[in-house]
Order: sequence, then structure tokens, then C-alpha cells
Amino acid sequence: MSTVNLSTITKSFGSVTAVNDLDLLIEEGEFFTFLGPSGCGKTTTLRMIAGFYYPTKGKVKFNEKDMTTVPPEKRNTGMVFQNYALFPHMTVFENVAFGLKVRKISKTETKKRVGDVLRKVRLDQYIDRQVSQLSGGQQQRVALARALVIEPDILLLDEPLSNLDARLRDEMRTEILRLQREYGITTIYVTHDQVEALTMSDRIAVFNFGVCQQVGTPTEIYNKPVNDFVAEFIGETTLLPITYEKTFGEKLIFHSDGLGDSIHVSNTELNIAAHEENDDLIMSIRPEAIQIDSNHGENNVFNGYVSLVQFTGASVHTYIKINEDITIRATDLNRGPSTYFKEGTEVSVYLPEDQIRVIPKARE
Amino acid sequence: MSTVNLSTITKSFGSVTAVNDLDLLIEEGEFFTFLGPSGCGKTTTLRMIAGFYYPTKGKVKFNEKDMTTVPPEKRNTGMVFQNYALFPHMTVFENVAFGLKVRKISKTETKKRVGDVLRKVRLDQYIDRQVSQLSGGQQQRVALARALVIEPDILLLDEPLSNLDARLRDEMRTEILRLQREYGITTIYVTHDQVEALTMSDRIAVFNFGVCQQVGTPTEIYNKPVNDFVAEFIGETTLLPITYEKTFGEKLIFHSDGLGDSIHVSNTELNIAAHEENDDLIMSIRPEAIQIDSNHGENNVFNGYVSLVQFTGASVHTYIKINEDITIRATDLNRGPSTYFKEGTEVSVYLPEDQIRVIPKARE
Amino acid sequence: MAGGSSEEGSKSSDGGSGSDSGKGLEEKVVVYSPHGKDILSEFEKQFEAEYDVDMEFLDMGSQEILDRVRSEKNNTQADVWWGAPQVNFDQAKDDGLLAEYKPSYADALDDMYHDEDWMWSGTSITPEVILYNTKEISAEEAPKDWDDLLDPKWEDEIIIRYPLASGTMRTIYSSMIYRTYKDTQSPEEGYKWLQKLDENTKEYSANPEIMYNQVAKGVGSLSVWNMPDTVMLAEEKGYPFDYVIPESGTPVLTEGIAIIKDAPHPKAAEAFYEFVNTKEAAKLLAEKYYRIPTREDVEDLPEWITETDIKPMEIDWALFQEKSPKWMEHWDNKIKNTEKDKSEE
Amino acid sequence: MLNAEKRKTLYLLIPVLLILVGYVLYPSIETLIKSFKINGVFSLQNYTDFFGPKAAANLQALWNSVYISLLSVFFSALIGVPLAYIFNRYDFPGRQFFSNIAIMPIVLPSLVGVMAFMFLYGEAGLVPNFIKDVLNLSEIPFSIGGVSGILLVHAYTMYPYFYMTTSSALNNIDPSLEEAAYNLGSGKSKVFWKVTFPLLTPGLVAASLLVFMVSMASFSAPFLLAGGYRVLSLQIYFSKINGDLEMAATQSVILSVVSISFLLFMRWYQGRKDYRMASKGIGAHRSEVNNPLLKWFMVTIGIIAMVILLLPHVTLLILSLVPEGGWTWQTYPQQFGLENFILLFEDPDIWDPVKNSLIMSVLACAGVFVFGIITSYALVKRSFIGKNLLDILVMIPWALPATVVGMNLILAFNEPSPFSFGKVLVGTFWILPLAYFVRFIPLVVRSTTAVLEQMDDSIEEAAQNLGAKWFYTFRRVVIPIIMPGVLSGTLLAFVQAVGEFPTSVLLYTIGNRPISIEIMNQLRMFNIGQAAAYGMIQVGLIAIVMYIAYKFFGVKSENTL
Ligand SMILES: Nc1ncnc2c1ncn2[C@@H]1O[C@H](COP(=O)(O)OP(=O)(O)OP(=O)(O)O)[C@@H](O)[C@H]1O
Ligand SMILES: Nc1ncnc2c1ncn2[C@@H]1O[C@H](COP(=O)(O)OP(=O)(O)OP(=O)(O)O)[C@@H](O)[C@H]1O
Ligand SMILES: [Mg+2]
Ligand SMILES: [Mg+2]
Repeated sequence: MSTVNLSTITKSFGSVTAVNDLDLLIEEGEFFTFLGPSGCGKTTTLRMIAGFYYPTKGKVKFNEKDMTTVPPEKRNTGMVFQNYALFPHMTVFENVAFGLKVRKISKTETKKRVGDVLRKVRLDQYIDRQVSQLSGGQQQRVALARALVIEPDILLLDEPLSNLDARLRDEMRTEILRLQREYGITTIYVTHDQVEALTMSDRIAVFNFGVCQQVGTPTEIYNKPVNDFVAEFIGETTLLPITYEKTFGEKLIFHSDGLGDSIHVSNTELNIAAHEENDDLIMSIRPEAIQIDSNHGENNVFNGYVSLVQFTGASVHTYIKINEDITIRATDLNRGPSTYFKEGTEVSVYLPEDQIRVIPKARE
Repeated sequence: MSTVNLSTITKSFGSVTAVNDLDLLIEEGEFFTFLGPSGCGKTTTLRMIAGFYYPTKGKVKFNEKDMTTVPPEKRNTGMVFQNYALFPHMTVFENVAFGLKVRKISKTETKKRVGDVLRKVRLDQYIDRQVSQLSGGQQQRVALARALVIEPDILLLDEPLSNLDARLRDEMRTEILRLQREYGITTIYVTHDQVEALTMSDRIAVFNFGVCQQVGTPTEIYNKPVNDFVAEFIGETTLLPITYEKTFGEKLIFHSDGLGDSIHVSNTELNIAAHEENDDLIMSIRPEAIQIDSNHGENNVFNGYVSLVQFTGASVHTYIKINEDITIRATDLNRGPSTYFKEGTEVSVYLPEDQIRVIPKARE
Repeated sequence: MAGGSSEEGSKSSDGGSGSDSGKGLEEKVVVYSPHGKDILSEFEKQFEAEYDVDMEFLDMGSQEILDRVRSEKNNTQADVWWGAPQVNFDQAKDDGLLAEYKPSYADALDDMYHDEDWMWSGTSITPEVILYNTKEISAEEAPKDWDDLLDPKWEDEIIIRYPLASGTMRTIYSSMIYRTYKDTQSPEEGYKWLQKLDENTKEYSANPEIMYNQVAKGVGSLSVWNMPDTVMLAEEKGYPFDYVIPESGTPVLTEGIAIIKDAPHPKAAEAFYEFVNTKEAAKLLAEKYYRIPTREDVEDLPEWITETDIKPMEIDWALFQEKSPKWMEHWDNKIKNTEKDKSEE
Repeated sequence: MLNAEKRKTLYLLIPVLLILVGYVLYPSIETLIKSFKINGVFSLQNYTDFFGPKAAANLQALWNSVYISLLSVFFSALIGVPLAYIFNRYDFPGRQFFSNIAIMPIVLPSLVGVMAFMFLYGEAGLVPNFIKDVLNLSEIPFSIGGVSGILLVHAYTMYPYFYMTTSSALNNIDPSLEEAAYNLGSGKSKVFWKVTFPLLTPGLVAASLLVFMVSMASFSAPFLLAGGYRVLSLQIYFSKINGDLEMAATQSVILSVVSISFLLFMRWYQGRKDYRMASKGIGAHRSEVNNPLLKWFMVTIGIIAMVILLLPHVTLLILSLVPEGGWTWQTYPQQFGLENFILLFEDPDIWDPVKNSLIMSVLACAGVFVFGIITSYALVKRSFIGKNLLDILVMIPWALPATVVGMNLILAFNEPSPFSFGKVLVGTFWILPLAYFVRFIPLVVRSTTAVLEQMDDSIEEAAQNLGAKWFYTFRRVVIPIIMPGVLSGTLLAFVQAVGEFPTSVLLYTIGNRPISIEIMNQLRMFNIGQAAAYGMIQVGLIAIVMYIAYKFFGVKSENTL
């Protein structure tokens, strides 16, 4: 039930700058996700919000109240640490009850709440174990339960589900969301699972090398990435450098040197990202938008052969080699092994004009 | 370059049985994956192969040689620990070079190989850092590099990529596979990422509560699960209890009490799993097989309304509520926001007869 | 074990040492002695100059010497044991640790000052005295006899070296009991006397240095101690001390010298035995190190010896040796007021 | 079936047991046997005596010993733990320097050290009189003596055990554990009491054991400060002086039984929980403090602590600078000069004892270093039957009073035995290094055990998995990680070995007389000034050694010291 406001935050460790000039406003009750490659500064940012690091520069505010130097224990945040940080000398129960004891909750109430939350993370029968006797995923769930049980104002989750299987992860996600909605807890979530980020978040911030690249809702981020880094980082995509050729009615025509041909793109805000005059341009097309062997006139159609078919469960990836340098990935739903392409088959691919997005190259 | 043969392995911790009567034969150079819910005994099994636990019962053999009591350092396995187990007092270089030093590789050779492997895990510029100064994902990659660099006979990877982002994970996967293929290293892989499991593995073993449920190739596991546990655990599915009604030419007809209607299923080995007379039967249908609003005659068509549309990046999940108890999930590719269903829309769903699989309920 | 005893020995009188005996000696002699580096080094130099023998010494408390000689019984290291109260020598004799030797100057020794079997002989004597702080108490005020110490006006003025660990103090305490015991054959009266002394005692100090310090700084102003140490402290170290020799008589300890049984260098040992108790040596020890010689034939002794009139108390050492552990144990368990240690002031 | 693990355990245990049996158990047995004898005849008389007719005194002594020891543990912890916490957890100006000072108390030579205390805080001491004069009081405000004096000296000299073990344990705690507790809303004190403190348990247990046992066996402090106060260690001494060696043996046995009961209790207490840091990955960031008020508060604490800790050393220095007779009845010393040092240095042999002490301490510490590491590794990381027994064996040299240990060695090695390779050791050079070795085994084992308890097993497993043989793993992975603990133990052992008195006095020979004997002899000759000067040489010497250790072995004093 707090907003979190980071203004021009920088954090350096000696000569390493982990977070650089970050501005973020996270709304009350929002489910906000940090996405970004390993080592880009997500944990560091969370730790500044929790109060374990002081920013080298900048301010952390909760509800307009400056918290930059407030000690961690006065911030009422609940954090799941990336390394769990379970108390080795306590049992599962004691670990989870810790935050409640600090809050002077009565014994019976504590017992009840710990029991409840452990049931939610499916650990009720492990309540009296020492944490060293748990499996990795079980430990992670204890860490999650410990943060959830205190119903904090702000929940900081650093890859809280990374060691859980898909099913459990699903259940935990639902649980986190339910709690978050019920108490309106502002939640900041770090994950490497894109599906997780895209399905749960109200908004997402994408980081690279300590710099925030884009903030937006999941569909914005996925469908309207602002640059090639975001486009490539979220979801699968094929990127091809292009140059602007001309405008042709509703469409813009670009030229791709790699394909040796023109590319037609609808001239909408969805298809053409904001960019400056002298930016290098890149086209991005998601594999699920690509159609194989369809009849669609002659624009944006290229011939090639299937170089690899990859089965991934619900969907099948087909890699089509257009020429030496360019392989395009197409994804289709798995409709049984009989529908898969054979490797080596000659096919033509169609890149729908309204599914292509033209974006500038990210500046370093 | 070893086969790994586990015969009737059991491991108990006091009263807890972590692995129960496990039989497995892993072939030379195979990429073998353990899948299973948290706490089902995957790590325990790996640790028995590495030699850190002695099985309570049973034998571990490499190439028909009994290794049950051979100490870990004589097994030439390379393991990535779930908790990394990096040496805290060493730099990144020293951590990775450890195994080479033990093998008395010359200094220059060591330097070269460590440099190479660190480049592969994208950590070359961190070579002289203390491991405590790395982010979680960076530490995980050090652990991976440390196991890869010694090119062991058997590679044991316990969720080695869980803290990496999708892109990096992809690259690491390729790297692992390349190495594995190149040196024919027998690899045992534990992961919670199904896509990972399905794309990389030669074969997969699915565990539950210390018991192996099914061993098979990825497509076998996904398309021909032997019971409802496997069907539900791997990939998304909708499960409905059914009872056999009659055979009708090429098809079997079942009755679903929940849907209050008959279900037609093709009578092929793909659609009907092996089962015993008195097993409870369940039908499983993958969401990507379900077709919405298509015209397909009258068999297996049900009406309902859209209760939730979920965006997950490449695909969109549509939840269709048939009646109070039954909600069917359908998945389609993401073709842009305009193609999503509106919540509340009345639709009909068709469950293709050749995409349904009838399976027995898993025995406890 | 700390504590260390402070008992010193001394010796006196000439002796038939002789430069003629330089031949036929072993090349080395090992001496255990509590006499301290100053004395020992000086005698080492002189002895080595006179004989071609390397003298080595181990400088330690007399109780420690006894312990050590005992523990080295199977592997004797020492030749001569120079300095210790006769009690220690008697114990060692009982344990069969000493060798017989009758020195050339035997005639100059009173019977009181040597063992009947010549297992040891006395070198110096130490009378026990009442010690007082001259800054706090004038010579007139000072107690003149043992019984004066019980005067209530000395309440909390007496500092006593913890008696169990000290030969000097054990002797004094035992003597106090013996004064009446010899008549009554019962220690009761003596116990009563000690009880009264305990009431006047401010504290029991663990070692002599602390006792000196406490008396010197006026924490207490009185103690009982031996005469040579008191003189030495006052004259050499500048302590504000003086002493009173109790009028009714005082116990006099004899310090002696002995040759260890199975000594590895017996000839050299005998040479050293003689050497340290020549007349010249005794005189030197008296003048420089405040030791009162046992030899009666030493001349030109310092004033503080010749002027002093010592009335030795008659003592049955054998009885002491037999009874004193019991008496002291009784004192320790029944008389000593534990609060009189330095607790919680 | 003897599998590889069990075989390894066995190989480890054989040398450990050989040494323990040969140099600890075998000599001690003599004491045990003696306690069951009266005039050479087997009997329980001594024990019936102990609890019977002599009960009043003995039981009182026993009770006083336990009472003083428990309080000593308490007060030492009260000083050592907070100091360690402050010096290791906060960054403030001068931290490094203060943390070096923090271990100065062990550098204080035992006998003259206690005397320095009396000159400082006694009834005629500098501090009370100074306060009296400054405030114009009619009486001195306080002085030490008796129980309070013993406790003060114990706390002062023994808190470094807590300081050192706590320091090394603190540095092994994953900081994210404390962060997690803060994050859950607990304040500083709660985090300390509920998380940090319990996680320090292995270190605290180690230190408590060491302090409890030293206090039980402590001699100088009760003897010097409270002559009549009855404690068991003094009873033993007096029994011995009274010639009742059998009763002394009985009392020693009872004293060790009490100490060992305490050991078993602590082991049980620690065994109930798990203290291995088993986080995923490594989190090692020192929490940042930038509250200026706190900073200056810390600096103040540092300075005050430093002054108090160094006062005895300063007193010793003053004593060494006062010429003979310059400070007898006067409250304050009257004149200063280098006379004592000059007198000392006139002696050509002055450096012999220094050299002896150094050589013997180095020898003993090298042995104890190796032996301690192996033994505590076996105790912590290996499972075998009879672990408790092994632990008791290890602690016996610490549970017995030093004199008794010395006596035991004399009895065991004044005739040829297989453990002395058929030689008589008493009276030779080697008996003293051996004695130091035996005496300080427990110190190194305990401090090493404390850090080992915190080490996550999987680190060792990782090394094995990479193909490292056990010994290689041990050398390259285990030892570097536990080094802080080992070094702190060894350094403590070294410092004490250099100043060791009680066993030295029984065992030294002409060829190996150590410093402490020299100091003792000066004292016996009433040369307090020269004794103090010698003490200062010892202090300086140890300081130099620590500085070298710090410089050349990269031994960070906040880790090890
Ligand atoms: N030392 C131990 N003592 C008691 N039980 C243990 C111990 N180690 C593991 N277990 C239990 O054994 C079971 C299997 O543990 P294991 O670590 O093999 O699970 P896992 O399959 O690796 O799970 P995860 O995916 O969560 O890492 C778990 O239920 C765990 O609680
Ligand atoms: N104590 C430190 N000293 C020096 N550099 C550090 C320290 N802690 C982190 N870094 C560096 O700062 C950068 C950001 O680290 P951070 O832990 O925030 O990454 P992250 O985004 O959480 O990554 P991951 O997804 O791998 O956990 C990394 O490159 C890391 O190496
Ligand atoms: Mg992180
Ligand atoms: Mg696991």
C-alpha cells in the first residue's frame, strides 16, 4: 500500500556501476516486474528499495516520504532473497514465524497464519524440519512463505520461483497474485521467466547494464518494443537491419540488404517505433507471426528450406534458411508429429506487413 | 563416455524415503533429463551418482563397473550443484581452474581453457573478481563453467540455468549440447523448465515422490504420457474423468459425467494409453489442440463462454467455461491484440478425436 | 605453580677449599638454588676462576627444587642443592634424595645447624621478626613481642603472607602453636592465639611482593617476616621498613646445602659445597646479601648482625614436620576467615 | 563393510588417537590411578575423604570454582562478543588499529600482569587513588580484591577467547541472513539476539568451554588476589604442598570431571541445531553504515576500550621504568629511568630465554596447528563412534590444571616409553615443547571446530567432484576457509606458549629456560622493576610476532584476532 519512487538512482561498487541513473515510479498496489539479463542490476535495485544498499546517488521514496536512509527494519517490506537466506538454526516453522514474532502477534494467531501460508506453498507436512533437510525448491518456498506471511506494504521478490516446477510455479503465482490483490500490496518482482513476467505483471521494466530500457504493460513491451534489445530480450524474434526506402500509400517500404529485397510494412504506430532521423533501423518479426507456405501475393515472401525442426511441447519451431546469413524462425502450435515439416523441405515464408515492427538499434 | 546404471536404488533419510526402488539405464553419450515436482528426489539421485550419498539399497554402476562405494573424486563426474557450492575464498579464475589444477594441467593450458570456458558463459571480463562480488546468475555460470571445463565422463547438472534469463539460457543450452555432443559426455540434467527438457533431451525420466513414472523421448513423454500425472506435469492439459462406453468402428466412445456427453476418440496407440481393466480412465487434451468456433460436425463439440484471456507472449490462452465445474483451456498463437477473444463471448469448442489421449490414473 | 618461596639461604665460615683440588674434578657441576641470579652469578664467576669446572645453575624456589629433585629421581640432573629451609632438606632426606657429606668446616658448626647424618648442613640462619612500616608506626609504638600483635589497636593493620604456601609463615604459625603445645600437648591454645591474630589481620597476600607492597603503601602497617629480607628491602630497595625481634624469642630457620644422591658430578659437587661456605664467602654473603652465617668462626660481620641479640626459640623440628600439616589444615579450614582475603572491600 | 568414507575416517583417526593416547591419556592415567590409591594401596578413601570429612572445605572450593568459572564465562562474553561485533561489523576510522589492540590482554605476562593489576586497581592502586585525589574523596572509591578481583582479572585476560572466536565466526556468517531478519522488521537488538547470536553458537560454545576450563584451573588470579578464597585449583596446590599428592590427584580428577561435564553439556546444547551456512550461492556484502553519530559513537567506544585494555600494559611499562626504591610507599612513582633495562642488558645471557621461548613456542605451535586442524576436522566432519570420547580426550589438557599436566608429563616421561621413542624426556630440551604442544591442543581444536561447524558441506563435495583427492581438497579448500579460526587459535596458543609459566617451572632445564622463568626469578629477588622490564620485552616480542604474522601471512587481525 505504498508507491515506490526511485529518482535518479545510481549505485556503484568501486569502479563497477551496477545501476545507472534510474528513474521509476511504481504505483500503489501495482505488480511491477524487473526483467533483464543476468548481472544487469535487478538485485541491486531491489536491495536499495529494501534498504540494504545506500544509493551512491539519488533518492528512494515511499509515498513521497524520503526513505533513502531509513533502516531496513522500518520499511515494512517483505523480501525473498535470491539466495533464500533462510535461518539455518531454525525449523521451517520458526523461519516463517520470525516476522510475526517480531510483530508481537499472539502465539495462536502465529500458529494459524504460519500453518495457512505453509499450506499455500505446499509445505505443511515439513513444518518441523530443519531447513538443511529440505530440497532446493522446498527451501525456496520457505523463503517465499516467510515473506508472504507478514503481509508487508511492499513485496520484493527476487526470482522467488526459479527452482520450482511449472505446475507449482503456476500455483505459487496464483497465490502471490491473490495475496497481492487482496491486500493491495505493491509488488516488485524479478524473474527470468518471460511467461511469468508477461502473465502476472501490471507493468514491466526492462533493464540492460544498469540502464532501464523500457517501462510498459506486458502487451506494450511484447508488441511494441522500443528498440532491438527489448524486442530480442522479450520473446523470440528475428531481427534484420533495414534501411528506409520510401513511403507508398499506407505502407512504408524498407530495404533489407541481407534478404536483398524490399520489405513492406504497414505505417501504424504499432508497426513503426518512434526513432530519430539518424538511428540505425532494424525490423523485428515474431516467429509466431510468420506463415509458411501460404499464398499471399508477392510482397514479403521469401524462399528457403527447413534447416531444423524443434519440438518444444505446445509449439514447434521451424527454422527456415533463406540464405547463408539469414535463418528465419517460425513457430506453430503442436498438432502432433505428423504435421511437423521435414528438415530440408523447400518452403516459402510470408512476413505479414502488419506484424513487422521497425525499431531503432539500442544505444549503448 | 560412460553408461550409468542405477539398479533398485533406494535412499532414505531416517523415516523419509527420498528415492524409492529406482531402476535406470542411461546410455553412453546420452542427454538424459530428470523431471519432477519439487522434493521428488532428483537432487538425491544425482548425489548418489556423484557419490555423495550411499544408497540405502541398490547399486550404482558406470559401464557395468560397480561404483557404489567408489569415492566421489574417483568417479570423474562434473556436477553443478543446486546451490552452486562455489569456493568462497577463490576468484572466478581460481574456482574454474580448480579441477584443472587437480588434473595437473599445465599453467598455460589451464589459463587457455579457463579463458575459453568463461568466454562461453559470458564471464570473461569477470575473471579476477571474487565470487562474492557476482550477481546470482553470474555465480551460477561460474558453477557451470567449473563443471564444464574438466570435460568429465559424466556431467551432472542440477538446475544449472535456473537463474539465467531466457536468452542466456538459450546460449548456455547450446553450449552444453555442443560440448556434450563433441566429447560424447553422458549428461544427466535436472530442470524445471519444460521447454528446456523437451528441446535438449534424448530421453526424459519423470519422477514423483521418489518413484519414476515414465522414461521416454521428449515426444513420447509429451504426446504419449502413460498416466495423468505425467500428462499434467509436462505441458498444459485439461483432464476429465471418463468411462468407457463402447467401440464404434475406428473409434472408441467414452462418457464424461462432467460434460454430460459422449466423447469420441480415435482408437490408435497414440490416443489410447496402455491400461488395466479396472484402472480409472481419464482423458487428456492439450490446449493447443482445441479449436474454437470451428465447424466440425457435432461430435466432441461443446458450448461455453470465454472466462479469461491470458497473454503469454508468443501465444494466448483462452479459458472457456463449459459449466460450473469444467473450464477448458485453449491456446493459440499470438497474432496481435486484435485477434484476442473478449471475455464473456459465447463460443463453441471442438476437441479433435485424434488429439485426445485416454490414460489411466496414476497409482499412488 | 606460582607463588615461589622467598626463603633464602646463606652460609658462612671458612672451609678447607683449596686451589689444590683443581684436578680430578668433573668438568661441570649443576646447582639448584633459590639464591637468585646475583649471588649465583657472582659465585659462578669465582668458582669457575678457581677451578676449571663449568658451573651451571637453575634458579628456583626451594619447594620447586624439592619437587624437581623428586621428579628427576630416575634421571638425576643436579649435583648440589644450595639453599632451602631445613624442613625441605628433612623431607628430601626422608625420600632418600640426598647424599651424605661432611664438610671440612664441620667443627665450626653448632649441632643445631646440621643434619645428624650430615645429609645437609646449614649455611645461614634466618630469624623471624615483626616487620613494620616506619612511615605509619614509630619505633616506640611498634609491637615488641608476638602477643602484642593481638592488641585490638592493630585491627586491620596486619598483612600476612598466605601461610600455607610459605615456609617462613608455616614456621611462625607452627611455633606459635608449639609455644603452648610443648607444655600442654594440645594445640588448642595456639589455635586460639591464631584466631585472635586472624581477627586483626587485614588480608592474606598471595606472595611476598604483594605483602611488601601492601605494607609499604600503608594498606596495612604490620607483618611478620624474616630478618634478612626485611633488612635487605630497607637497605637496598628503599622500602620504609624496620623490624622488631620479639622479646620472648623467635623461631630461627636454618638454610642449608646438600649433595644430591647419585649426583652425576660428585667430586665437583663436593668442591662447590666447600667453596660456598668458606669464611670469605660467608662474609661476602653477610655483607652483600644479608645472610647471617651459621659458622661461628666468621669475623668482622656487619653491625646489624653483631648488634642484634637474637633469642632463638626452642623448636622440635621433627615434631613440626609431623604435626604442622595437620595444624595448618586446621587453621585453613577452621580459623581462617575467608572474608579476610581481599574480597569485596 | 568398510567403505571409502569409513576408511578415510580411520586413517584420520589413527594418528590423532596415537598422539592423544600417547601424550594426553597415558600421562593422565597416572593421576587417575593415584587418586584411587592411599599409600600405594588401591582404595576409594580419597573420594570418601573429598566428600566426607574434608567435605566442607572441598565442596565449598568446588562450588566457588564453578561459580567463579560461570561468572568468568559470562563477563568474558560480555566484553568479548560486543567488541568483536563492533570491530567486525562497523567501518569507522581506526577500526583496524583498535581491533589489534583488542587482543593485547593475552600478551600480558601472567604473573607480572596480575601484579600490574594490583598496582592499578588495588587498595593502594593508581586508579582508585587517582580518582580519590582528583575528586578529593576521603576514601578510595573502590579497589579490587577477592572475588571481584578474580573476576576482573579473568574477564580481562580471558575475553580474547570470546573476541577471537566470535570474530572469526562473525566473518563466516552470510550477511544476507541478518538482512533477511531486518527485512522482516526486527530491530538491531532483535536481529542480534535472534539471528546473529544463535549463529555464533559454535564460536561461543568454543570460547565458553575454553574460558570455563581455564577459570576452573586458574591459579595465579585467585592465588595472588584472594589468598584465602577457596577454589579447587588452590586446594590442589595446597594439598600438594602439604605433601598429600593423592588428595591432589583426587581433586584434579574431580576438577576435570566438572570441566568435562560442562563440555558435554555444551556439545549437547550445540548439537540440537544446525549452523551450517547453506544459502544458495554466496552473499558477502558488508552492511554499510553511514550514520555519522553512530560512527563517532563507535570511535569513542574504541578509544575507551583501548585505554582500559592498555592500562595494565602501561602500568607494566611504568613499573619497568621506575628504578629500585622509586615506588615503594609512595602512591605515585617518583622517578623514572632506564636503570632496569640497563641492568637487564648488562647480562650477556639476556636473550637466551627469549630465544628459547621463541623456538619452543614455534615448535609447539607448528605441531598444534597441524594436529588441531586434523583433529577438529575429524570431530566435525566425520561420523564415527566415540566422538564424545575423542572430544573429552582433546580437552583433558585444558580441563586439568597446568601444574597437574606438568606433573603428569614428568611421571610419564621420566622413564623410557614407546611414546618418547625409548628415551627419558624429563630433563631434556624436548619436554617443554611437548608440554606446550599438549597444553595448547584444546585451544586450536576448539577455535577450528567453531569455524568448521559453519562450513557448508557441499563446498567440500564440489572439490571432490572436481576430482580432488581428500587431502588436496582439505589443503586447498577446507583449510583456507577455516584459516581464520585456525590461526586465531594458533596465535593464541603461541602467545600463551611464549609466556607459559606453570608447566615450564616444573619442566624447564638449564638448556631451555623460558622467559617466564626469568621473570619469576627476578620477582623472587624482589626486582619488580627488572621483572617488569623483562615483561615488557615479552610484550614487545609478541607484538612483533603478531605484526609479522599480519604482514606476511596476510592474517587480517579482524579475522584472526
Ligand atoms: N538431509 C535430509 N534429511 C531429511 N530429508 C531430506 C534430506 N535431504 C532431502 N530430504 C528430503 O528428500 C526429498 C527429496 O529431496 P531432493 O533434494 O532430492 O529433491 P529434489 O527433487 O531435488 O527437489 P527440488 O526440485 O526442490 O530441488 C525431499 O522431500 C526432501 O525434503
Ligand atoms: N559487491 C559487489 N562488488 C562489485 N560488483 C558487484 C557487487 N555486487 C554486484 N556487483 C555487480 O553488479 C552488477 C549487478 O548485480 P546484480 O546482483 O544487481 O545483478 P542481477 O540483475 O540481480 O543479476 P542476476 O539476474 O544474475 O541475479 C553485476 O555485474 C555484479 O557483478
Ligand atoms: Mg540477482
Ligand atoms: Mg534439488
